[in-house]
Amino acid sequence: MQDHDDAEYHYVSPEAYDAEADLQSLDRVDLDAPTYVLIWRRFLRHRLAVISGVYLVAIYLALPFIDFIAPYAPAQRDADFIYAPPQTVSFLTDGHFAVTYPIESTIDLETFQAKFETNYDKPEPIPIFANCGPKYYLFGVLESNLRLFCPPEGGTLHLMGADRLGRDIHSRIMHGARLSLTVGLIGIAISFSIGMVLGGVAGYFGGIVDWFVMRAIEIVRSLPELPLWLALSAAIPANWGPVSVFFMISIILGLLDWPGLARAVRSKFLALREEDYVKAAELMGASPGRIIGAHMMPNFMSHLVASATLSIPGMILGETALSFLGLGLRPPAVSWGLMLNDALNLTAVTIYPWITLPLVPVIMVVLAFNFLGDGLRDAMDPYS
Amino acid sequence: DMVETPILMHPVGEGQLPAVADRAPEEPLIVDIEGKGRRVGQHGGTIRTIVGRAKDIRMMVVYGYARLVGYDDHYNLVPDILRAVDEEEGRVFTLHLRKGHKWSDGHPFTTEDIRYWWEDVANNEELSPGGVPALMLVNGEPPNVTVTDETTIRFEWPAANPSFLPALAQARPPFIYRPAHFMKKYHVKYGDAAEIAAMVEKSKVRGWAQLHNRLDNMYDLDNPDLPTLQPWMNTSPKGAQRYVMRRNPYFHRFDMDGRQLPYIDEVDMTVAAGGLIPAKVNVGESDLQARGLSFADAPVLKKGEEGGGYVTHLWKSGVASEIALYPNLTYEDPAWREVMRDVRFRRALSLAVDRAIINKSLFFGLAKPAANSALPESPFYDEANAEAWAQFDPAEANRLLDEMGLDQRAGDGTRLMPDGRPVEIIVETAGERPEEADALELVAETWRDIGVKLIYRPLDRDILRNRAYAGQSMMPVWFGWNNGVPTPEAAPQELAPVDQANFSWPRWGQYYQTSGGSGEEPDTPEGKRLMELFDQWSSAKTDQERSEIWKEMLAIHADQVFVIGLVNQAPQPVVASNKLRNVPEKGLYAWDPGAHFGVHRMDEFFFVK
Amino acid sequence: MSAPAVLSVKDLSVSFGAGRSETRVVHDVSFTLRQGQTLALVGESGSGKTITGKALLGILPKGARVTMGMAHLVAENSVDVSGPNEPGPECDLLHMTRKELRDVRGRRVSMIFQEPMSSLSPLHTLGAQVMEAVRLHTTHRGAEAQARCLHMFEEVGFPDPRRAFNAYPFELSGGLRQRGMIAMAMVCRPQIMIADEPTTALDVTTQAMVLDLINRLQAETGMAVLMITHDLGVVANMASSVVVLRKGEVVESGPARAVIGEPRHGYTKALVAAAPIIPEMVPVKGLHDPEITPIMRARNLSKTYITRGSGLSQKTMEIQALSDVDVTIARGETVALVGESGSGKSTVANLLLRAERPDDGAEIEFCGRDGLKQDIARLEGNALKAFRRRVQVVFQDPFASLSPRMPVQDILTEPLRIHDVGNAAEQRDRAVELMRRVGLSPDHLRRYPHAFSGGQRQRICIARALALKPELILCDEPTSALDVSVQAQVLDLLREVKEDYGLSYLFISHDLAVVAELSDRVAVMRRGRIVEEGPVESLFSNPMHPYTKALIAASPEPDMDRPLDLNAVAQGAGEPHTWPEPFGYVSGQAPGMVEVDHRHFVRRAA
Amino acid sequence: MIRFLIRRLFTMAGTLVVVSALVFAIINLPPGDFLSNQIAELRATGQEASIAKAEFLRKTYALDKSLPEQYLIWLGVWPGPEGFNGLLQGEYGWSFEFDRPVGEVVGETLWLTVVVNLAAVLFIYLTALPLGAIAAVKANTWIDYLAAFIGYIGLATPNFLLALALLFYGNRYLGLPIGGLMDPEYEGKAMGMGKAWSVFLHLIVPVIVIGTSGAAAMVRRLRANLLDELSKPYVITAQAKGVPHATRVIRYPLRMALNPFVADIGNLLPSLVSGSVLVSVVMSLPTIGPTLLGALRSQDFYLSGFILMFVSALTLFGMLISDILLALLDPRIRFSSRTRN
Ligand SMILES: Nc1ncnc2c1ncn2[C@@H]1O[C@H](COP(=O)(O)OP(=O)(O)OP(=O)(O)O)[C@@H](O)[C@H]1O
Ligand SMILES: Nc1ncnc2c1ncn2[C@@H]1O[C@H](COP(=O)(O)OP(=O)(O)OP(=O)(O)O)[C@@H](O)[C@H]1O
Ligand SMILES: [Mg+2]
Ligand SMILES: [Mg+2]
Repeated sequence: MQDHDDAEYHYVSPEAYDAEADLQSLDRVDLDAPTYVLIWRRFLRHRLAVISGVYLVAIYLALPFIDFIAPYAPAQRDADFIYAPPQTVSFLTDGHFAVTYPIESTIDLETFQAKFETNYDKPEPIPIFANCGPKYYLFGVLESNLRLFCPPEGGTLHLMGADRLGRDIHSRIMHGARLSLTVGLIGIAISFSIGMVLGGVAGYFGGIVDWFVMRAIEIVRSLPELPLWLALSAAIPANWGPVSVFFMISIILGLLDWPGLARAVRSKFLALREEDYVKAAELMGASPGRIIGAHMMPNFMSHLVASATLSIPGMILGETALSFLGLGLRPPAVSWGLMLNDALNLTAVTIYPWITLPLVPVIMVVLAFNFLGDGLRDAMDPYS
Repeated sequence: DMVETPILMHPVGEGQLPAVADRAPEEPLIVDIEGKGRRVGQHGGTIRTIVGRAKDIRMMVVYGYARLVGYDDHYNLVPDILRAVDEEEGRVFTLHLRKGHKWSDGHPFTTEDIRYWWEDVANNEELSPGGVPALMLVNGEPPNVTVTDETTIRFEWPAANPSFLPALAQARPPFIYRPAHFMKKYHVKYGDAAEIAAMVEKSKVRGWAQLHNRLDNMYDLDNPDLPTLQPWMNTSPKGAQRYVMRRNPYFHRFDMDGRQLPYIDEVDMTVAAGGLIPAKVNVGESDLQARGLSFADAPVLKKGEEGGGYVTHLWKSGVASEIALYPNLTYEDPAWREVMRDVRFRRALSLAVDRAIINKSLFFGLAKPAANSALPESPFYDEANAEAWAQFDPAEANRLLDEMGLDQRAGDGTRLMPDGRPVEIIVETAGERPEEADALELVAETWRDIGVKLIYRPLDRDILRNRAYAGQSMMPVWFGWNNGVPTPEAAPQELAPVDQANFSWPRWGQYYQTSGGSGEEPDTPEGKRLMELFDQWSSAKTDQERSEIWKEMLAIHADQVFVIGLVNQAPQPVVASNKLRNVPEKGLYAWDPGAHFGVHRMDEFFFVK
Repeated sequence: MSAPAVLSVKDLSVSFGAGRSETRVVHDVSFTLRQGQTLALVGESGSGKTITGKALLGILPKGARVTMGMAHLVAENSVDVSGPNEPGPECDLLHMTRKELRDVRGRRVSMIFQEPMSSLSPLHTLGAQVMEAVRLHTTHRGAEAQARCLHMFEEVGFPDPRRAFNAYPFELSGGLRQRGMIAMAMVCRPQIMIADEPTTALDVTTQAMVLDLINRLQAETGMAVLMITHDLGVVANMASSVVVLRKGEVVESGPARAVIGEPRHGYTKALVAAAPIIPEMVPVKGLHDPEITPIMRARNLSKTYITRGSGLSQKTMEIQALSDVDVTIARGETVALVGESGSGKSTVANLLLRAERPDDGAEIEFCGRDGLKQDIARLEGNALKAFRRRVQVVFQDPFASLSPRMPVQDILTEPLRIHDVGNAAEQRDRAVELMRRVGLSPDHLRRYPHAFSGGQRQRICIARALALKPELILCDEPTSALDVSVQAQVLDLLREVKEDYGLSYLFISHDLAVVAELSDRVAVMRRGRIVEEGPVESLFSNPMHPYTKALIAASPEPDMDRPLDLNAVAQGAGEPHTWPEPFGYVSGQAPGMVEVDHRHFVRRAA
Repeated sequence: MIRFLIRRLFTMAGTLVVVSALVFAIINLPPGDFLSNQIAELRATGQEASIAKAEFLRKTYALDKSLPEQYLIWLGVWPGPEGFNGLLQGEYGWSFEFDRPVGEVVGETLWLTVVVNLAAVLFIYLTALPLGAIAAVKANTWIDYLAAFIGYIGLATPNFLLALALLFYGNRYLGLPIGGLMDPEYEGKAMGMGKAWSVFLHLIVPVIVIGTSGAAAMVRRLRANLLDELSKPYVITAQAKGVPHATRVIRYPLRMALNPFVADIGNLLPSLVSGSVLVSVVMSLPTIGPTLLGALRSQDFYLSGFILMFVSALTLFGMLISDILLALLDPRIRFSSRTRN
């Protein structure tokens, strides 16, 4: 042991030192792996992000099979079950995996409410992997009416209740996911393409190009959107189906949404341009395209991914606001925004609160995308 | 022996206002309230009600319903502001004013006010660059107007003008009188030029005519200074959120006990967004409300009755059909036009609507599944008409379509037109009512089964109308005829191709309205026949004749299904305060004739203490 | 002889993480700080020096924790009149409550950091930040506190303390900022000051002055200093005892004279050997006339930057970064550019690389192996690309120069791909060869830059510069971000590859000692002008210009017997107009260059 | 400074001209105009008598001219039927819907708009600051997640649904008023305690509704910014100085992290104005939003044109203000000059 109380004591560690071996040893061996592995490892550390990711992947994987998973078709309705409340389900009862209890509906002309009685004495088994309901085409070809679970024979299975036309809310939420979770992505793709190209060009070349892009950004940002929506509602051809209209709207949403990203890209590019490795590439004779594509973009990915995940909620909800203006999706298409729009009346809010249930998936997805975005940003940041 | 209104006793005592006897016309309109099965009331109180936009304060003119002539509760035309009307040969009308009748500012209401309107407003090129209103023209000819004395004026046309009196009774009447004493200040012909110039400058308008036009909106009720003859007068300036309508101390109606109507002293109109009206009503912020409430709100309204201190009545909607589809016979696409004009097509579409389900889903079965036809309250009600082509019969519908030659189908089961296009109908709607969308969804479902595809498209009301006028709308959805309770003297203009605003035949209507200037002449036998009948009605001399004409027109419509009605007599919630009396429990909620609360005489409503 | 101990640290261990992922970064470190003396903590980057310092103050980064050890701080023997009533008691720094710690921090133990810019809050004036420490730890308030600050500012050598008090950090030069930091650390008269590489970010001349300041203050107050550094030169000048750390462990410790004078451990030996020194006598290298076989020849290089203020001050300002610089590099020669930060060295490189355009009137000629003379201002398209192939650059910061998203193999083959040299297999072979050449294992080709240490990365940068077999490499401070030991290796490497490839270098540095080892000719720059230029032997044996002298004097050497000559530093490092005759600039006019020896030029009045 | 302002104002003017052309084009995209629509409506409802007035206005306000001509007349660089009187001359035009000069129609709603939005901004700052700071300091703990969760519920609930629910339940359980900005009896009265209190009560729900999404977004951004700042060396310096934890977070990094928000004030206001349109419509707030929506719907061209130009100008002006503010607040920007090639 060292005796440091003695000021003159000269301590030398017994361990030897080899300069050659030192040169070859790596600094942080834990970082010694391909990027994707590193990203993956760091991502796994973010528990909430992993859960969110799994959740979202599950949802997206389920989208093609919604017809199979949901017990009802989206437009399937039963006038006897208008505003039916969520039904009770018990598991492992009476020798069945799951049973539900039938409900009786009456219309109360005193209160003008639909009244429902659950008959707990008559459990009805829920058929699993059964054929029921209208036929659907799996992947557009396979005709079938096999469903994961079905309403009991002659009964109903409204897990989240039914809406004002007697349609199953649970099934509609599932079907609505198809549009709500996909079409909005178009808008994001568009806004990202424009934002990246314009922001990139402005940031990389600077000068007059930058000036023009900045003015364009200013103009687009100061232009109120409302009149545009109203003008559009008149301009979209009448015989377009609801989905194409929605598609169109997503595109326009995207066309308006780029300035924020363009500004971010621009400022990031202005900074990245000054990085030594970019300068090195330039001095090696690399072309601007190569510099942007091979050297700058990869280092910008984390930011992009994070912004992308964060714009998704906006796109899902943007549709809701548009529906309010009579511009969004319309029946028979189903989307979460549309369903929420149905909930926009006092009756739904106060008497049939289950009409507002589509809020739950919206919140879940928004949260999931947020946490995923956080996780991805942290994971993709090479310096973390 | 008239009774002074308590709230006016003070100003009368102070001498600011003449006593009631001096305010009343020499021959007031005495209302037999008990004779109508109502209770005689007492003065006082404020009715609070909510409107969706500031513009809607004009509803006060509608609800007040003081007209030269107006409908009574049996939809008979009776004199109201006028003491009497003499009608000769349907073309000469002598209007008798009430002697001593006064404007709300106390100035006498005389034939000068009518003359001023006719000569100095309607016939003034600057104020009316478009010329006198069409109502006043018969075959392009204006009437001969003769003022006999202060209370007598005569309109004389060369031929019959049967629309004249019904028009005066409309919910939104063509005010053919103006407070001349008030408006003359702003008229170049009478007023002081320098003063007018100053006023024009001050109100930032572009000339005296605009100023005059702005100030004399009898209907809009937006000028608190403008004298009125209505039961309540606006006292609040433009742009407020709350409008106080105070009783008109010179109103001409009295109950048999000598109490001047209205019983209610004040009506408070508060502006609130349409979506909030149910919520505000629910917590008791309105004493009388129908506007802004729909059947979908009924459960909430019922639930809030106790806390809000009100009762919810369900009236019946007075339109011929709550939701109706209008196949456009003058659609721009020739192939489609052929199809639309084929009665089998329209019948098939009508047969393929499951009205019972729609009724049940949308109105809890409280409406009536029926074609677009006269309501039971109308003398022309005919059950056969109501049920014509209105049963759900997809098989028959299919048969009709096959018979028409639309028997080719695409892969998804949609029928094909002869030229190979799918039978795809775009239904345009103003998108203002959620029920419409729901109903169409149900219709789309049953139509799909007969191979007809329905595409639903909400548009702004104005845009929808513009498209229809241009022949670009295929099949708009709207209410049925406004007038669901036609009487012989009501003009059957909704049933004949005389109006471009009728979605069944905008271009025919245009042709008529522009006297052939644009649009197209009706060229189907039924169209021509309806036109003929309309002309006959216009020159008919007796109610007997008119009734016959009405019946034939209604029958043609029932048979031809020009308008595909889904349901009618839909329930309309009417909320009234617990303390408000004389509000009918059952009633027809109609615009014209009816003026919503108008025919139910809101001036007879009163509060119990 | 030995002063009383103030702080004794015993068996300090610090770990990151816990459980399986636990990594120990400081391992059983023990040392004793004595009153009025300086203990130096030396070691290469990442050896745990900073963590040790932070552990003592309880300001470890998230995830780190002290796993073992104690740090015994003796009681204060007197107390400041304005301070707490009782002198701070004896205590163990590693086992204190937060509240107690707060009392210690800044008052009894204070710390200054390497980065004076980012270590000061950019939004508060220097005065406010120092005042905060006064307010926290003394009873002085208001004017009294301010007076105390101003006094401190004066003590640390601010020329105008009042101005400094109201200045924002970015308004001050690096040296002044570091003085501010020192003032902040000293204002409460602490028992101990921990100085974490307080001068690494500074110019040599500034460094000399700051070190001197610390020395002076220490002598006045008797405070103990824990000096964290990797520079043995600094150690030799400051410390009375030394602790050498390597990978978190003490490899050697003892009195400075012993450890530096006669190091015993292999690592310490390597460190001491690697420390560059300005040789007394530079061996005469073959003298060639650069004008005969120039590879790059630049005349009248001037560069004016027009700056426009952002925000509200939209005044445009002209910055004369370079004025009339002539540079000639002969084939096979290494020309060094030295000078402090901002003197225009990088600008010269940028102009020669055609990364930027010089002001009108400049000529830059490149003469390649093929003998063709090219005016590089006129190069376009393919000719420019060919030029880029022949002239390469190595930057200062090896961390910033490598794209973090590219594996080393891609980094090394990127230039080949840009210039379409060979097919994929050939390119891979070339990468393997390059890795070997710079002393790295080709096994590491698939790895990403993060995995490498600074020295290794700089090797990769050099390998990348070599990939295209260039003729001229511009090295812009290639070693100033590296530890001394690594620096020596990199310099060796540069020397070797020069021989192998027949390269010419333009070598930019602010460190004369580094330059002395490598270059044939040296040009000393100051404020955009070359003030002295000559063959390395002549320049070092006979420096003429006061600024050159200042630079030489300011280089600390790992030799206890050669303390810094602060007088020389002060004389040369001032503004050009303060230079003595005949060197001074008269009314902004620079005198011309005068040849004082064979090819040895000095800027002075003839 | 002056030169900077002048230059910025010039570019702003240019941008405004472009925006004005775009605005004009967009509001004229839907077929028809207010008066033709009104005439049609009058005809549809058989109100021939009133058509005359509409025809009259059409001529007076040059709506019978070609669109480019209308645009130039509107701008005021081309003589209309009554000579030059466009925006440039300070003539905002006539609202056909309200039958009053545009200035009068808008004037009343303007200050209420400002009140509502300032209140919303205040709300956003007051909630976002502490929440964001806590979320950052306690990053990746349950507190952080809870803050995110609450924020995202606000973000993920459509505003108007939130408005409806809050209004109804706020009234039922807290007695908050439904809709409007003050009790009707205070209308047109001078400001006093009672009126102020009434306005305050009416503001609660709208401000929460308008503010939640903004606040949630700001919490996230503040958290991210603050996390960056918290690991900066100057924070460690403060720690080494013995500054207590809370002070350390608030005095140093929070102020730094705030910069973007300070810069955002200018941006926030106009975006709230346009973003709160739907909320205002649903909640019946007498702000500029419903007026704008109504004007656009009915194609009340002068009114919508003026409001849109106003909002655009506000946005541009906001950007200018935010630049200036930022410079005033951040000494680095205030004094330093950045270099550019
Ligand atoms: N926040 C952190 N998280 C994880 N590891 C860290 C962190 N900070 C430092 N380390 C690790 O702790 C070890 C010691 O770091 P320290 O900063 O003390 O080194 P140093 O000797 O001061 O180096 P330098 O000369 O580069 O400042 C290094 O291996 C480093 O990677
Ligand atoms: N792009 C630029 N715009 C404006 N001024 C610049 C620019 N680049 C450099 N300068 C200025 O030119 C002068 C010389 O800069 P240069 O980078 O050449 O110095 P240097 O000697 O390399 O310094 P260091 O040792 O810090 O790298 C400095 O005052 C610097 O501020
Ligand atoms: Mg360190
Ligand atoms: Mg440099």
